Amino acid sequence: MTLTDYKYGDVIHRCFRCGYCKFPINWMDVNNCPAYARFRMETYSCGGRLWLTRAWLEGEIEWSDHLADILYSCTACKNCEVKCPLSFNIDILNMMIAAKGEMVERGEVPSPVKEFLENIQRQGNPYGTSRAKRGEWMEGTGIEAYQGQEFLYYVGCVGSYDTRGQETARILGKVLQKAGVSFGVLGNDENCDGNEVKNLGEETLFEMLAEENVAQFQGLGVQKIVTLSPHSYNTMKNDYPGFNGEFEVSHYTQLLQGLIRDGGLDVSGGYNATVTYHDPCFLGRWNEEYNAPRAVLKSTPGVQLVEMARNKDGALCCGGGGGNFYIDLLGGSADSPARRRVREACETGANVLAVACPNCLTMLEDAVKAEGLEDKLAVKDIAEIVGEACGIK
Amino acid sequence: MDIIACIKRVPDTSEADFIKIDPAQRDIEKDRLAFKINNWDEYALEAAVQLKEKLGGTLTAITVGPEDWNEVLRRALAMGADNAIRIDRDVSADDAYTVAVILERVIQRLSYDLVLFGAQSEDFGSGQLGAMVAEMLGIPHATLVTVLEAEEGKVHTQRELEAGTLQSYTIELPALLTVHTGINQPRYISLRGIRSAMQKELQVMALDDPGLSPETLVPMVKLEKLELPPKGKEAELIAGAPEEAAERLAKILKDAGIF
Amino acid sequence: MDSVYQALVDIVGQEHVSNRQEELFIYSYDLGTTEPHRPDYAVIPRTTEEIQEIVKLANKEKVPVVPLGGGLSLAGLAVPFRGGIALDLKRMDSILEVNEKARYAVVECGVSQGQLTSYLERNFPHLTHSEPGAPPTATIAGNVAIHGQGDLAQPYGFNSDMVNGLEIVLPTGEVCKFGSCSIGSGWYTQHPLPDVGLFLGWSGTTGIITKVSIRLFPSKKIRGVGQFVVEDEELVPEIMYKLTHTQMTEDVIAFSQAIPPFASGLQHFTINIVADSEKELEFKHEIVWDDTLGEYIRSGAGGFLGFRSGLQRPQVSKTSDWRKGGGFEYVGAIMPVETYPECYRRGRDISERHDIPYTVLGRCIGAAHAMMFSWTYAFNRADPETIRQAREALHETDDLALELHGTIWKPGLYGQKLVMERLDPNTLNLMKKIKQMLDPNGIMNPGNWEVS
Amino acid sequence: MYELKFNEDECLSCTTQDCLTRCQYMDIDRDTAKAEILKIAHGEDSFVLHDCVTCYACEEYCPVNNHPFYLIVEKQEELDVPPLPRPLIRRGIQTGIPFRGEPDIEEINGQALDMGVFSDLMYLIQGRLFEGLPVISQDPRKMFHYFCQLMYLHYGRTSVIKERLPGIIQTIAKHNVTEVICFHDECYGTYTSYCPAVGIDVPFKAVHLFEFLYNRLNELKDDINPINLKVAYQRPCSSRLSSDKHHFVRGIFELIGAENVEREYVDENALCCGGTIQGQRREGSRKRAADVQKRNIEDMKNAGAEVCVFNCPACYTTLGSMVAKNGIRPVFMSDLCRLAIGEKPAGWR
Repeated sequence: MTLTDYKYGDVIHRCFRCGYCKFPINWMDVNNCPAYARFRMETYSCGGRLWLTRAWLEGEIEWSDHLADILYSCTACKNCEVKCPLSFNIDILNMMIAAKGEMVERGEVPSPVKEFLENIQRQGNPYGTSRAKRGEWMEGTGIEAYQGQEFLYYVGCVGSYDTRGQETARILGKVLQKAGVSFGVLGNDENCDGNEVKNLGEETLFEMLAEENVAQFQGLGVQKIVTLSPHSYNTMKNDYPGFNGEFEVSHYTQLLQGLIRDGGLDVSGGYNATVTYHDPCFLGRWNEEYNAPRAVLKSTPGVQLVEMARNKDGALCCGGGGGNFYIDLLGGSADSPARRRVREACETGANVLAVACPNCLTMLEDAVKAEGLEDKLAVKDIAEIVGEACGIK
Repeated sequence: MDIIACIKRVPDTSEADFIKIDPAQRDIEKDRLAFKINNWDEYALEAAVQLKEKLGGTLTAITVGPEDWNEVLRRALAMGADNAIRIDRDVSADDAYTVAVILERVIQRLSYDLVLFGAQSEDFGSGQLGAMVAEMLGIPHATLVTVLEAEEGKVHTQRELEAGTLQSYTIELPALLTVHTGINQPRYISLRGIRSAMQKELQVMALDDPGLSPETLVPMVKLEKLELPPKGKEAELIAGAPEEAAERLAKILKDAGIF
Repeated sequence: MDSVYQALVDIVGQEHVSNRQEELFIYSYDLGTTEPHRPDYAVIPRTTEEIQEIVKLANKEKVPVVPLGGGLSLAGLAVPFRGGIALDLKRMDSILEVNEKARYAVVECGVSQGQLTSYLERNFPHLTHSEPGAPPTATIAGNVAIHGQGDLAQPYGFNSDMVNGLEIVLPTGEVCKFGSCSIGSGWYTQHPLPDVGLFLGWSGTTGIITKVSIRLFPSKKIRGVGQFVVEDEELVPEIMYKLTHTQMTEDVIAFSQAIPPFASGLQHFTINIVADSEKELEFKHEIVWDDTLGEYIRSGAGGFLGFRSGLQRPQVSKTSDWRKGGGFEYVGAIMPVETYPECYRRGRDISERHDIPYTVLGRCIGAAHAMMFSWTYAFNRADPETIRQAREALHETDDLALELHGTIWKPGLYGQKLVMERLDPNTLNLMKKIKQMLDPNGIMNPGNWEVS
Repeated sequence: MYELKFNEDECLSCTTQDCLTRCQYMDIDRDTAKAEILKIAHGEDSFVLHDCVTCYACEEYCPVNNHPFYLIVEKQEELDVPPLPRPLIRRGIQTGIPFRGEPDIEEINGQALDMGVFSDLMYLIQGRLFEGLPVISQDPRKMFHYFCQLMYLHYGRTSVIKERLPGIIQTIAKHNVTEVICFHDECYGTYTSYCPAVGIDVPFKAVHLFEFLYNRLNELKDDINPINLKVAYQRPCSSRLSSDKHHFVRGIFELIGAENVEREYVDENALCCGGTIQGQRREGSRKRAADVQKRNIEDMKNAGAEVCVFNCPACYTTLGSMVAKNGIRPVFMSDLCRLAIGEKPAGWR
């Protein structure tokens, strides 16, 4: 592909590289682009990536492993898009995804990305674990298979396969049971939601997943979906309607907010901790849901909520987006976004870092270990906090 | 340069606890498994595609197997193969020799400069097939190739031996090589690529096309029984505080003479 | 293996050096019209000691070193014209000290303008520093190194006049301190020791600033901007003179631009006024708008457009999108205020001749002692012809600035040549000697301020 | 060209001289009023031409709809008595020049909402109230093609209005709109008051936004929860051109359960937001504007208003943060209506 064939060929040169894309909530530093924070070379900033993409498509530089790593180090956290003051900002992330898409079509992606996508092609999850094990997380929970209940509880790949994700998936299931919510799950028949696949630039594979999922949901008569992961929430809410999949999608924190408010869920057991909340990108910047998770925390007795300096649309991504919870191009350093983030959480004096996303959960928990902060800071999913408050162990 | 790459389809057996032996004890149960191209064959294909991209010529991918093996050929087509041939046969009971006979028959009718195989297969892992076919074709071969460069009429190769020892050869063409992993980084095949490969023609041969019949194919070795290894002693899960656990682990390792 | 590369890795670690095409590409470019030149290495040090080691290595290997902060000069000052090491200083990003009572901050060289602004807002809301109009990613050190000005230029002058002390890595690798800090007395003043100010305005050719102490100023509770407009450009100098006489303004800027149409052919003033109370504010309003500018309003020559509380930092980067092209560059020159009318008219001519919508602006420095006048030319990065046009216009403007008895600010290579042609020969000779003495191997940002 | 329909006889026979005697900004008795309005009608200079704050109110006060305000503005131009300093007039005139290409004309064939020059306020027309309604002038880059131009009444430049307005009307007409709901009531006043007054043809029916909202709220009546807020309405100058629609303000407040607070500067006695006054050429304009604003806000406060409801974006820009500083929440009428039907107002702060 040349620049003329590239979908954003007439706009990508408009980035001036002023650097607003790097800012957090104000101008307190230039480290809110997770990839730039990790590497600090201008190549890793959003502007750097756009200029490199253009240079690559113009033939000024050659494709290289390093170039691919730079593009795939973008976590699709949307900080750049929210902070860029220029009118084309709505497309800067799409420009990145389209460039990744070009690498996908050429087959020239970093090997963990290849692995990720092939695993999804084969097993419907990035880990490459068998499809037949997808439902193992729910063993012994009494959670029912979906058969026309009010909600489809969509768990997602991380909740289904990652040990820590599974714990959260189970607890959320129990919380929903306790609240008397009518819901069911797909178990082994659940497939990847495709959100990361899309952000990795594998458009066709994403389309296939979306089409298959929409067909499956419709076949089962699903109308309302509640998701464990903001990633699933995002794509089902915003992308699936493009595949004729109009569902009422909510993230579980939104559902819990309503249940607690309306008295459907008794959290009087409380949770005694000073808690700081980390906004997941796909709930926050992507869908501007900053309130529901905070409302849930605030309505849990005993929770003292303190904010990190970067919060809401200024939150620093955990570094796990854009498939990076698996492809891990940002790990391995004290400058890794997840480690920066847990240090920031510690600075608030909180002893619990609350998350609302299984990707963030695993990323940040690993970071707590890497930073040696286990004694000071526990990473908990809001589902776990609510679970404890309503007496689920 | 005209290249032939021989490839096969294998079950994805990355999870050991998923493997069960079928009642006849000749094969594993496959109904819960996903399938993929043999790992080594993917490297062979990539090597072939890279040579073709550099030097021109054609690339033909061949497999011997039943219909659902078409998927590995589609993959080869998506990667850049020009032709794909499947010899239709259920190979589950075949030994390497049998398959070699079939491949030799097919290959000798084609024009080629170089034949590439994966060094071995993930499922049965005999590592014999390439060498057998080379012998049958009467052309030179090298196995476990980790470096491959080509020029007019010959290839320069390196083989990787134990402890990382490298052997270098220059081999006159036509020749056959079996390719080791690490020779390259196989490209990703996008779903769009696979889908457009669905449009490409795929040649299916019956056994009698190259003049073979089931009766003429007599295996040299016969599989008697397939079984899972006996369960070893139970693993020990070390519990306790990190300090205690570390001490315990150190003792185990010391007792085992590891250090 | 490249021995320089290996040595750099030994100094800063593998992850903080690159000789790969991607980094070399990115660090070859300025954001303005200057032609790119690739460095051989991009390095991102974290400490003064690392910088010392890098500079020593560069001397040994005779490799150029090109320091950059935000990389936003637009004049090509951080383009590695002779290759070498692009030294990105943004990892040196600690705010080391804020002395509240003596009103100064000591920062490392990579600290950005926005970082200090935000830090002060959160921790010392009654203190502020003079923020330049550049994007907030611009660095404090980079700005003083080029004699920048900010939004306190009217009461307090150039940002480089606000320097209370410096730490410098010399071109030969030694670390020097200047000002009171050099005798261990804190970072509160640059004076009165013997004047060895050899580092500001030299565009990184005499050393690398690693720490800077910058003056802070009172920040009042209400800060806002009022607008005033006149049609006749000849009125601008006298209005600036009168406004500065009030001593009640913080930033006085006059501008005119072709687009959007409302601004075309008119001279708009933005006038910052600050106060701690409504009473103080109204008092200042009266003095400024009614008593000082009232005569223009009554005669119909000038109009008051209102006052808004809250300072919005100008988003200069939007200028880059005027031609939907991601680029602009300007000539900034320090000019006598009285030249405003001619700067405007002649600048407009140059723009129109090069088919670029005109944009000019004059920011008052001190009590109308001078103004920084800028002529801005937007271009389309994807269209080489517009880049060429802009470059031509910029060169013509450099000529114009000198013709009108101005002094080009942060000149690029073309402007430097013009300045050096006119420079007092003895001064020029002294510059040459200083450079030879400080930088015997000529490694520091070569190409810039090269006296032949 | 277009000529103002002004009938001097109506003024001669007028017994009230309300146009000037009721002026909130000039203290004029009936005799003086009559003398001055006639002087103006004859093309003579009058202090009224100099002291007028251009608040439009006399258009409403005139009992016989004789367009005293349009007359004043015409004469200000004719006699070169500009209400504003020259650069402000030039700036204003240049503001209306379209400079970002031609608009895309989409045929509507029916009712549509016209955003005029407020395309960047599209966020104010979201939700069920506006559901399914086609919108013209959505693109801020093209909005000056839909600028009703009436703002130049403040600038003493009816010539600009007459020159540009027919083209604007043509652009709107190209959309084939039968009913144009005007986002801003200055547009509504243009098409229903100014155009007939000077003889410009309007090939569509203009609909006042508040009438539209009132009707929509009636359709959504079952979804309304009374908002129970004490509101003060900031009446804009342009609404003086459509005083027959002013009753919808009360109508809407009743429907949504808003308490319209009792205050002095209400309805016909409403005060100008001051936006225009502050820049006027006359001595003391800045202070005069500040005084008007202060009196206005104090009045709202004394009346116990919790919310100040805006019609005009210019009033909002001028007064919004001032009322907010005084503890009164500024909000657009449409947003207040959204609140009543359980939606989240877009501009609520």
